Formats: sequence, structure tokens, C-alpha cells
Amino acid sequence: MNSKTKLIYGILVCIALLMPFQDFIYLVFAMKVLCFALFACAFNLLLGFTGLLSFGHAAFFGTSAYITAYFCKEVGLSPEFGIALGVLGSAALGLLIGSLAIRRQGIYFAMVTLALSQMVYFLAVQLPFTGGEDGIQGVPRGMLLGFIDLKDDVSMYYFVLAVFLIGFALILRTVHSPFGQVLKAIRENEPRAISLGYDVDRFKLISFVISAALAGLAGSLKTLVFQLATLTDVHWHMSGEVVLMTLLGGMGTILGPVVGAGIVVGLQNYLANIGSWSTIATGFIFVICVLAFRRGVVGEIAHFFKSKT
Amino acid sequence: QASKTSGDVIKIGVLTDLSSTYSDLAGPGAVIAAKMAIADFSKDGTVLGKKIELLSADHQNKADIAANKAREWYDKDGVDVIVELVSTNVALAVMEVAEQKNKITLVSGAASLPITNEKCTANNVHWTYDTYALSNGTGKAVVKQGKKNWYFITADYAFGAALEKDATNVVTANGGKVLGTSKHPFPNSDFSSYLLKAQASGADVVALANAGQDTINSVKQASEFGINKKQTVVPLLMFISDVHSLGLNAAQGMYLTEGFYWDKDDKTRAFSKRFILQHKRMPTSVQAGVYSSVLAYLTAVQKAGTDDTQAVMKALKSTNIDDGLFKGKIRADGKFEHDMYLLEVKKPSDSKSPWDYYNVRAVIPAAEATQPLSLSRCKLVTNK
Amino acid sequence: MRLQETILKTIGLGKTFKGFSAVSDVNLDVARGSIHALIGPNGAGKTTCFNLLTKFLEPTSGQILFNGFDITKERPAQIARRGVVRSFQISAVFPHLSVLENVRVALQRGLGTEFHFWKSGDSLNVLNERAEELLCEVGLADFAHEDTLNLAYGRKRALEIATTMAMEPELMLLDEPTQGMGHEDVERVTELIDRVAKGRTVLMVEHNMKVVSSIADRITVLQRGSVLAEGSYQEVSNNPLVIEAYMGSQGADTI
Amino acid sequence: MSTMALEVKNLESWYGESHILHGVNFAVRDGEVVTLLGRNGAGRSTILKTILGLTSKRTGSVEVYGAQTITMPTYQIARLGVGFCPEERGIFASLSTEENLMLLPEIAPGGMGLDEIYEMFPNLYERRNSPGTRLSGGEQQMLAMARILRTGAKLLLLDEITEGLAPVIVQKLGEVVTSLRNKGFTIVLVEQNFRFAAPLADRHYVVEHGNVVEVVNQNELTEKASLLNEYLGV
Amino acid sequence: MFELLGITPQGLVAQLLVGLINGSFYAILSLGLAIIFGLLNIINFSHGAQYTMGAFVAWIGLTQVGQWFGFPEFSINYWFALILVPLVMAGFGLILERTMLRRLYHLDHLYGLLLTFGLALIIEGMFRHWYGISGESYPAPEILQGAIPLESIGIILPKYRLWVVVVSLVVCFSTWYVIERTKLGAYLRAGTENPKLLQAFGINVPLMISLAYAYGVGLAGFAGVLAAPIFQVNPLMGSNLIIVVFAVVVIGGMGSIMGSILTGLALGLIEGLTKVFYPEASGVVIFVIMAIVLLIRPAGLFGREK
Ligand SMILES: Nc1ncnc2c1ncn2[C@@H]1O[C@H](COP(=O)(O)OP(=O)(O)OP(=O)(O)O)[C@@H](O)[C@H]1O
Ligand SMILES: Nc1ncnc2c1ncn2[C@@H]1O[C@H](COP(=O)(O)OP(=O)(O)OP(=O)(O)O)[C@@H](O)[C@H]1O
Ligand SMILES: [Mg+2]
Ligand SMILES: [Mg+2]
Repeated sequence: MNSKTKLIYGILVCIALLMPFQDFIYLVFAMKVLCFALFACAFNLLLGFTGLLSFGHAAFFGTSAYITAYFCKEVGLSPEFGIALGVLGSAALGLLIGSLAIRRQGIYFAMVTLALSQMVYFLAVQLPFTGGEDGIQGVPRGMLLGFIDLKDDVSMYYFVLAVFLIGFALILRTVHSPFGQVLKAIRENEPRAISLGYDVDRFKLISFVISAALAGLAGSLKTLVFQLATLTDVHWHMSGEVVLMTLLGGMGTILGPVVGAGIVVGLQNYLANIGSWSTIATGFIFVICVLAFRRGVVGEIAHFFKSKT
Repeated sequence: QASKTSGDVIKIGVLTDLSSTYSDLAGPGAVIAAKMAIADFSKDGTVLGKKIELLSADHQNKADIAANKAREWYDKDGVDVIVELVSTNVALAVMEVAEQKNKITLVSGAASLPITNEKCTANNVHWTYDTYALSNGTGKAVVKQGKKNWYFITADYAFGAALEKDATNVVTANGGKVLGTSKHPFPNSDFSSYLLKAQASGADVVALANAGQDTINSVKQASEFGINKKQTVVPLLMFISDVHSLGLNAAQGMYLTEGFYWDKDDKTRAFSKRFILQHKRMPTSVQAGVYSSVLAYLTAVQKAGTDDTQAVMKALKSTNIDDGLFKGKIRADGKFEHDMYLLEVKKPSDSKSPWDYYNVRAVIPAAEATQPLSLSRCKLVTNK
Repeated sequence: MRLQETILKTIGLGKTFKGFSAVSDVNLDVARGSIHALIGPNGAGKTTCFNLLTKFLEPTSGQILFNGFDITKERPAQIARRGVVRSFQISAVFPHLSVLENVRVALQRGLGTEFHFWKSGDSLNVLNERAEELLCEVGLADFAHEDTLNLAYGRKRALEIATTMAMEPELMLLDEPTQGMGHEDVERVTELIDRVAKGRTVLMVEHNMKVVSSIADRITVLQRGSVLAEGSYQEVSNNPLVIEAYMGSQGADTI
Repeated sequence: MSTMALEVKNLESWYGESHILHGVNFAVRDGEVVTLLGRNGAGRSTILKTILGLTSKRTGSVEVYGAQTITMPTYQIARLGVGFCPEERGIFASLSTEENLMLLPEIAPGGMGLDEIYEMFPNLYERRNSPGTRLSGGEQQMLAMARILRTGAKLLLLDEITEGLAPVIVQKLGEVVTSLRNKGFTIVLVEQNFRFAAPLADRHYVVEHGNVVEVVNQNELTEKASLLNEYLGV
Repeated sequence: MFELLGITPQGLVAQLLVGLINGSFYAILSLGLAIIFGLLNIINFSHGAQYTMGAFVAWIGLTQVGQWFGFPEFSINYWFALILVPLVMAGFGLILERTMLRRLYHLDHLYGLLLTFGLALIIEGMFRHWYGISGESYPAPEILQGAIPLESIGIILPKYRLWVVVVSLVVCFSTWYVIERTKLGAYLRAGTENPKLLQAFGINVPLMISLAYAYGVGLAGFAGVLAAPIFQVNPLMGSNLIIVVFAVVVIGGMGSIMGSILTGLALGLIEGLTKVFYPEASGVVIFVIMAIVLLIRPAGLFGREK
């Protein structure tokens, strides 16, 4: 990482830390953005850095959301354990879905993940503990580590921020690690990577599970922020949304998904008042992005500076 | 971050489905209804000398979006009351937030009984209708006509199940029998398989425990398969907007229950004529409910002399409501108890003018259309 | 492990594709330390043989012994880790990695940190020196930081050899390593192969008889999936069957 | 014959932002065989692709049988009677060998028949029903060559056709090219294999850094051998 | 009477017929998708919206056009719509292809998917804005109204649905014939793989691609007209269907023409049976099948393995 990027990260973290001291951006909105940013980053690890397009990531997001909601509400676990169980659940699901899906490539991979996540959706509709289409509502945020009351939005915010930063740092590290280097090689030329002695499936599976676990982490956080888990979280629209966030921000860039999440969540929020026009406007934004800013926001900016130097 | 007091304005938020499945029965029309209520309440748009402000937003039928918006409204914008809230999961999510923030919700569009039952809150009123009223109204009337054998086509989610359960209770209590049920995924477009099963079951009544598009398509296809000729198709939840888009040809002869019909009397007609000028469509019962709830809220604020939540709720629950559209009382569990109407869809030949769709067959008195308090599982009632 | 004369041995190796037998009953004996060439007309089954040896294809019949172990049942990556590394007939590089990184990916396996997703990428810099050395050897030193995508074809081939060598393979399988190269490059690569073959074994497919004649110790000629002849260059090139099936009337000298 | 089959003037060409050809000039008369020689990366393949408009941008002038093609779409250039055998072969994986052969539309009368082609390349006959990319490297090369002979194209752009072929086949291809030449085809040959190309061509163009830097006529081969050696390392 | 899991054999036949009807919609929609994917390498996410649009255009022709131009009597009836709407939609497709999709061919599938997703949102949003969400009714033409009572098997079969099955089978199989049994098919497949090279052989690939997209969109519009009298013409009718149709295409084998037709029909039947025996699962059964098929035969039932 060069000093310039370090500077950018520093500034961003400062802004994030100062967020509660302003009135312009609503804090819960900021939390939502952070949750989805983490989700999109986790997804990007798979798409941007492993070359696997999963069209079923909502399954992980939603499963973990439900698990956390269930254990925090019905069992009364404290939030840290609720989250831990959620992440474990989504990682386990990731292992299961991943080991089936990585046997296939490209568009087929996308479709297998879609199919399997539709089954998860089906389960979410049918299983009794998920509360059907009402979902699990009124999940208590609880006391973090027994003494930090998360009911307060400010402490909740800092908790979400901390978790996000940890998740983000993990992804950043993974991408640049020796492991990440091999992932990149696999994405570029799989047979060659095999002939160099790399057990390609193991790599794909590990990155799939990491991605699933982090997506789950995002889902659990979201559950605590909004205090609910619903079918929206496991619906294929959610899987689609995370693809959009990633592409909009710039896939294969580190900050892209964060920016993309901000844009999509922001659009949903601020276009909400104009009814059907919001759908139309969203549509136009995608069309324009694809036709004119294909690298995504962050990708375009990076490209601009690169071509200038 | 301390929630701000509402300051010098009274803010009313219409949180509704502006763009998806339920936008015709609630949606922009609900916003218009709320505006009309404010205008009717005071010429200069004030209460207690404070300005009344209206906000609206689209919740897209997603609980998380709704909860997010509700929080933001209550925390940041100082909204005092949120109205409409079609779709049960949305209503429950927002009620939860409102309870935490000690603010008010007035639910009009959502249908599930649990809203004033096991999920009830002290700051909520369920205004227009619920699954109990629907199934009691239509169910009882149809069984009493001697159509005792029922077959259900039910949307496979909590609302559908609740509706089916309530209706089943009514049917069996009145000596009828349920022959079978087909659960269909939500949403669904082709119902022919279920309809054929219903047909094969030989039931007198094919009851539709679903809503919106699903109901419309079920009715339409039932008439295509000629099912409505031999069996009675009963949509348990249907609005005038649905009948309008179905057309009388397919819808004729069906019984349904609503809390409001524009052509019921002079007062409803007067309101509706004004409404259609602005919205190009007649009001649905949900939209009428929004009008009524906003008007009642403002009246209660006036009466309480403050916008303090507890005071306003107290005023609301202690006033008899009669605004020309709805007439009744709000009970302790938050249910607005009022009469419902059993309606029959007219034959095309009987329809004299646009939107002339129903004959009012019976008035279901409030007591019958509402679950008795003795059966309630609402914490506000059981604790007493 | 006891050193054996024969490093790779196949017994009755065969492969059929939907009834078409591409390789049948091939018995290879590759001697340790030698450069062994596999030649034969197009479609004879040379690449298929390679694919079988590295398990990119599943043999229909036969056995593969490497250092006396039966590796017939092992997976491609496992075989690579045993020290059998191949290059591809159609150039196989990682296009969006830099040239240096291409080589480093191969070297990285030696560190044993390939699954360490929590480790910093800087931990790989220790490999740079060795990677540059290898690039020097194939004449790509000047391109180390170029995106591989932008290399001309011949250079990609050279890079591939460097990457293969980085694996320190005991047995290198090269599929037409000089294909598509200019004359200078061919000579340089020939020399290179000769040099790196010291201390290891090379099995290569090659159509360029000049290369074969100058460095191959032993040659196996395949035709229609089975062995037509085997021996030194002299023996093989004078074999009338081989001349008819492969070398052509002009013989080797003109090519 | 003296009509021009191909005349390239001041041709420049780009792949994306990289500028590859810098003003190439050469001309081929009807019935001639010429080669483009050069080191790897000199730009020979790019010349062929640019003639057909397959690079992202090109300027200058390319006349095919007298028609200016610089603004034409690729398919129209091909219809002027150009056959192209690309260096990466470009066999279609989803088509069988025979479908690959039959795919190309006839753009002029006088193409070879299927029998004639199979006779020339018996391997292809044997594998005619297997998917195109299941062929061995050499078989694919034969197929790529064979399919343009069917179309009746008279100007053939052949990129490294001997690459990866067994010596017998190379020899055979030499005969094929000679016979094509005798039949009046015009051929631009990009070759690495100088020995293959030398006896076939009327003229050799040496390409370096995206420019034609030297022209060597058939009869000057011996004189200019050292020069060629310098350029190509032959 | 002999009953199997609570259903009579007659009932079963009726249910199979109903399944076949849905299957023909799947077939005709997935056929269009398969053609577009096969040739343009684009996953046409707006296929559903284009189907919706077909239905709306037909409805507009029937009820609105006359009013727009001040001749309330004038309307375009079903039979004209059946021909006119696909043409209009094809023209629409042509414009989309020429102005937008064209720029994406050299890119990953993903971008095509995203662009068409955006288009779908726009189209849906527009109709939603203009005509509301509950949709409009479109009556079946006179002679296809009513039903044929099949007394022998104890059910009533609407005439219109029979017509749908017949006409969509005809369209599907003639499309198949043209694509697979003429040289066009070979061009299409080759064009998918390497359009540039195919151009170098003298084929007007850009035109071929435009026409293929237009044809695919036309098919979607055609399905829309067919569907209008059965379902409510509403802005979301396509988006609910599209994801299932994707599954159909994948199961059949991406880009395989015959595959998408046969799979469409078969899955209609299977889904129909699921609705009878285990209705809760009817929404997921196709995805279960998809997962299984992809794991066993990755290229799909009729796809060519790479
Ligand atoms: N996957 C496959 N399916 C069907 N046939 C195949 C497959 N792979 C190879 N073949 C056939 O097997 C034969 C041998 O192919 P192989 O690639 O091994 O030849 P080769 O000796 O390497 O030839 P070349 O020198 O031309 O590369 C060829 O006829 C080829 O068509
Ligand atoms: N698609 C491409 N994008 C960018 N640059 C390219 C592309 N193809 C080739 N080049 C560059 O253009 C130059 C000329 O390449 P070209 O393929 O024409 O060379 P050549 O003379 O045919 O050599 P070779 O023997 O390697 O085939 C090289 O520097 C190469 O790196
Ligand atoms: Mg080979
Ligand atoms: Mg070249």
C-alpha cells in the first residue's frame, strides 16, 4: 500500500469516526451503509479477486441474519454470541454450497449458487422459527460484552464501525496475502495454476467460505441494527443488489464495494419518496453506469489518475 | 442522540407502498387522503397554532426499509405519527420502532389480526379492517346461504395462513366444512392447477386466502375455467381497485367484505367525489381509512392540547369517532371497532356508471366484525 | 528414496475418446537425467500423452509410475507437487499479472504459505531475487514489471519455461517449447533446455528437428496413438517407417 | 498479370491505445506470393489483421483488387475475395470439423470441393465428425488452412501455417502453396520458417517495429543473405 | 374410483394439460433467451419486461390507440396484435441493440446482465407509473372464448389455452428448424464464439446479431400477447416469471435451442404436478432440478460440453 492510499484510508476512517457528531447524515442510515458495504466487500472477494460470480450471496447474509435474530430474541443470547453463531452458520452453509458450486465455472457457477440459494429461501419461508413473511421482528440489540448498551444508536454505530473495519481489514489482507496471489493466478489461468501444483478447488472453497462468513457477519450486524430479519434478506433481489453495489463501485477494487453500497443504499433511501420514478431512476443509473462508467465509480477514478500519470 | 421534540410543527408521515404490489390500494392515493384530512381539519393547516406538515415515503413492502425510514423520521425529522403501513410485516416492524421511540402508529392497510393481538402495542391503532372482520363478514354470510363445503386456495405465507385459519373457524362454527387447501407460493401467476383441484373437490365455495395480484389472477382464471358457474368464488380480501382492474365480467357475483364503500351514503359519496378529482380513482377503504385516521389524530391532538404521545393516545381512545366515513370506538387493544359491509359485485348490466361496482348486501355490526376482547391475546388487555 | 534409472514409466497407457483411440498401449521409459523427445505426426497423441501423464485427462487403461510409485490415481495438483511439471502447447501464462509475478506464483509454493490469507503480501518479496534470476535465464529480465498480456507470443513461451523451471521440477514436460519462436529465440531456448536439464529430466514434444537432433538423448516416435519407433536421433531418423510417417522425403536436414 | 491484388500504403494500426504499425507500404500483384518476415512481435500478424480491419483502429490506405477498403466493415473486405488463416487458428469449438469446413460462405466461384480438400488433408477426413477444438494442434492448423480453400477467395493471407506441423505435413503444405500459386492464387505468407518460405515466394518483406524495412526479391536472396541474417538471425 | 395420492386419473390428465400450457410459455420465453444468450453472449434480463411490454402494447392497441387519435371506435384486435406486437417489439429490440447492447459484446456476461436489468427496471417503472400496479384486463378474442367441456375426463378446458399450446409449439419448432437445420445455425454458433473472425470470412455478423436480438425480443412480445388474455396485464407479470425462465434455460443448456424448448415444456409439466402433490414446493422445484442437473450435467441437459 503506498502512502497515498494510506492517506485516503486515514481520511475515510476519520470521517467515519466523526459521523455521530453531525446532523446531516442519519446515523442508522450510516450503519446500514456499513453493513451493506461489508456485505459487498465480502462478495467482491469472490467476484473481483477469485473470479467467481455468486448469484446467491443473500443465502449467507440471510441465514446469519435469521440465526442471530433467533438466538438474540428467543434464546436471549448477548449480541456477540448471536453474531458469532450467525457467522458460524453462514460459514457452514458456505462450506456446503461452496463445495457443490465450485465444481462448476462461469455462468454455471452463478446459476448453481442461485439455485441453492433459492432453496435456502424456500426453507426460510417454510421453517417455523423464521416467522414466515413477517420475519423475526423486535430483536433486542442487547448488552455488548455485558456492559455496553447497544440500544443507544451511538454505541451501536461504533460497534458496527469496529466490526466493519475488522472485516474490511481482513479482506484487504487476504487480497494481498500469498493466498490472494494464488487466487489471482487461478482467476487468470486455472489449468496453469493446477500444473504448478496448486489444489485449485481448495483455494476456491476457502475463499468462498471466507466470503460467506463475512457476508454472514454483515447479515448479523444488519439484524442488530434494524432489530429484524425478514425474507428480504434471503431473497434473490438481495443477491442481485450486492452484485449491483459491487459493479457500481468497481469490482476488483478495494474501496469500490463500499462506495457502491453507499450509492445503492442512498438511492433506496432518498429516491423512496418519488414512488415509481425511483425504479425508473435506478434503471437509468445502471444503464448509464454500464454504458459510460464501466469500471465502476472507484475504478473510473483510479483509472483517471493512472492515465494522467 | 436525544430525540427532538416535535418543536413547532406537528409532523405526520405517510409510510406506504408507493411503487409495488399494494400501491394501487394504498400508495399515492393514501397520501392524497392524508392531505385532504389535514385540509378538512383546518383551513390554514394548523393545530394548536402549530403548523401541520405531511411527509411521505415508499417502504416497498420491505420491513427493513420501513423500519429504517420510521427511525429516521422519529429521530431526525421529529415525526409524531406514522400512518397507513400496508403489508403486515411492515406494520409490525414500524410498530416496534414506534414503541421504542414512544411515538404513534395508525395502521390502515395491513390486515393481520396479530397487530392488535399478540403483537399489539400501546401506541398503535389498527384502523380499517383485519382478517377477523374479513372472514367473519364474508364467511358467515356465505355459509348462511347454504354453501357449506369450502375449499381454500391460500397464499403460502403468514398472512394467507392467518386468513385461512380465521375463515376456517367461522365456517366450522357456522356448520360448514373445509374439504381441502392448496397452498401456492407468493407471488404466483398461474392458478389453474389449484383451481382444477378445487373444482375436483366438489366444494360449494372456492375461497381465496390471498391478496392483490394473486387474487385478481385467481378470480380471472376461475372464470376462464368456468369455475364461477358451478362454484362460488370468494375472495377473502379484495379491494375496489382490484375489482376495477378485473372488470365486472370476471368479478360479478362475488361476495366480499370492506370497511368502506364510496357509494354507501351521501357523506361517503361527497368525500369520494372530492377524492376522485385529485386522484382519478375512487378511494379504496384503505385510503378512506388513512383520511379518517389522520383526521382523528389531529382532533385528538386538539383535544389533548399537546402532541405528547400518551396524552394523544388517551384522547384517541376516549373519543367516539364519526367522520362520515367510519363510525366507532377505539378499544384498549388498539382496534378501531366499526361496522363493516358485506358487498356483492354487480353484474355488468347493473352497473350504471364508472366505479358503480357493489350492492351493499348487509351491514356487519362492529361487535360482530371485531374479535371480542375476551379472546384477545394482547398484552394490554390480558394484563388487566 | 533409492535412485532409479527410470524416472517415469508407463505401462500400456491408453485413452479413447468416444470410441476413438487417441493413445493406445504406450510403454514409455524415461531415463533419469536425460532429455527425451516425443515426436510424431499431428494428431499422433503426443499432447494427449502429456495430459494423461499429468492427469489432466483420465487414462482409459494402463499405469503411470513415477520414481517407482504408481501415480495413476493421483490428482493433477498432487502430481505437480511430486515434481512433474508441464508447460502447455498453447501458451499458458497469467495475463494480468506482471512477468515477475508469474514466476513468483510458481516459486511461492516452496514457501508453504499459500493458504495463509492473513499474511502480508510483502512476505513474498523474498522470492523476487530468484524470480529475476530465472527471468534473466530466459532473457526476459527487461520485462520483469511488464504486464504479461503485452508480451509478444515468443516471449510468453519463454516466460512459460521460466515459470516451469521455478517449480524446480524433477521431471519437466514441455509441449512444443519452441513453437512460434524466432530463430534466435529457438536457439536460446534450446540451449536453455539443455542447460536446465542438468540434474533433472525433460520429456518434450517438439516438431523442430533441429532442436530435437541437437539436444535429445532419446526419441520416441508416436503414430496413431502407439509407439512407432524409439532410439537415438540417428536410429530414428534413418528408420524408413519414421521417414515415411513423419520426417518426409527430404529428411531431417532440410528442416 | 499486372493488376494489383493488394496495395497497402502508409498503413497505421492500433490495439486500444498501443500503436503497432507505423506506416507500412507494400504491394502484391495478382498471382504473386510474398512473405512477411520478421522477429517475434515485429507486427507481421498485425499487418494481416489490419488489412481485414480486425484491429481497433487503422489509417492509411488498403486497396484490394483496386477497391479502397479503409472504411469498409470487415465482412465486406472479405467478400472482395480475401481468405484469412489466423495464427491462433480460430477453429470454432461448437462446430464439428466438417461444419467448420463448410461454414465459410462462398465468396467467389472456383473454390475447391470437399473431396479435393479431404484428399489433401486425410487427417481431417478421419476426424470430420469430432468437435473442432478436439483436434490436435496440427489438425487444427490444417483445418484452418483447408476451410479457406473452399470459399473461392483468391487473395490468401496465411499466418504461420507451418507452425506446429510435422515435417511431412510442412512439406505437403509447401506443395499445396505451390499448386495454389500455379492456380493463380495470390498469397501473403507470414512465416517464421524461412526455409519453407524461401523457395515459394517471389518477394520477401522484412518487418521490424511495425514497418517494412527491407524488400528482398527472389533473385536477390543470395546477395542479401547476410542482410537477412542480420534482421532475422537465420 | 382409482385414486393416486388423492387425485383421480382424470384429474391427473387435466393437471398435465395445464402443466403443458405453462410449459409452452416457458418454452417460448426461454427460446428467446437462449437465442439471445447463444448469439450475443448476453443474459437478457429485460426479457421479462419485454414480455410485459408485449402484453401492454397489445392492450394499448386494443383500448387506447383509438382514443389517442380521437377515434374511440378504432382498435387493434387480438389477431392483428399477434402479428403487429412482435414486430413492434422486434423494432424496439433492434433499437436497443444498435444503441446500447452493441457496446458490450467484448465484455463479460455480467455487463449485459446489468444493462438489461437496468432496462427492465425502466420499462417496468414506466408501465407502473402510467397504468398502476393492479393491471388491466384483456379479453380473449370471441371465437376463443369459452371452454371445451371434456366430459370424459371430467374437466373443462378453456379454448384459449389450447390455442396457446398449439401456436407456441408451432412457433418454437419452426424457430428450431430454421436455426438448427439451416446454415444460419452454424453461423449463429460460430458467431457466438468468435464474431470477429467470422466477419473476416465475409459474414455480416453485426446484422446477424441485431436480427437475432430483435427476433428474441419479438418472441418475448409474442408471448406477452399470448399471455394477455390469461393473466392480468400488469407491470410485474414478467419479472415474476423471468427468474424461473432463466432456470429453464440453464437446465436445458445455455444457448441450446431444442434444449430450451423441451425443457420448458417438461418443466411446465413437472411444476404442474408439484402444484398438485406438494404445492408449497412448486416455487422451488425448478431450482432443485436446476441444482441437480448442473451438478450432474454441467452444460445442461442439451448443452454441449466445452
Ligand atoms: N478431448 C478430446 N476428445 C476427442 N478427441 C480428442 C481429444 N483430445 C485429442 N483428441 C484427438 O486425439 C488425437 C491426438 O491428439 P493430440 O492432441 O494428442 O495430438 P498431438 O500428437 O499432440 O498432435 P499435434 O502435434 O498436432 O499437437 C487427435 O486426433 C485429436 O483429434
Ligand atoms: N491484442 C493485442 N493487444 C495489444 N497489443 C498486441 C495485441 N496483439 C499483439 N500486440 C502487440 O503488437 C506487436 C506486434 O504483434 P504481432 O502479433 O503482429 O507480431 P508478430 O510479428 O506476428 O510476432 P509473432 O511471431 O509473435 O506472432 C507486439 O508487440 C505485440 O505485443
Ligand atoms: Mg499437441
Ligand atoms: Mg504473429
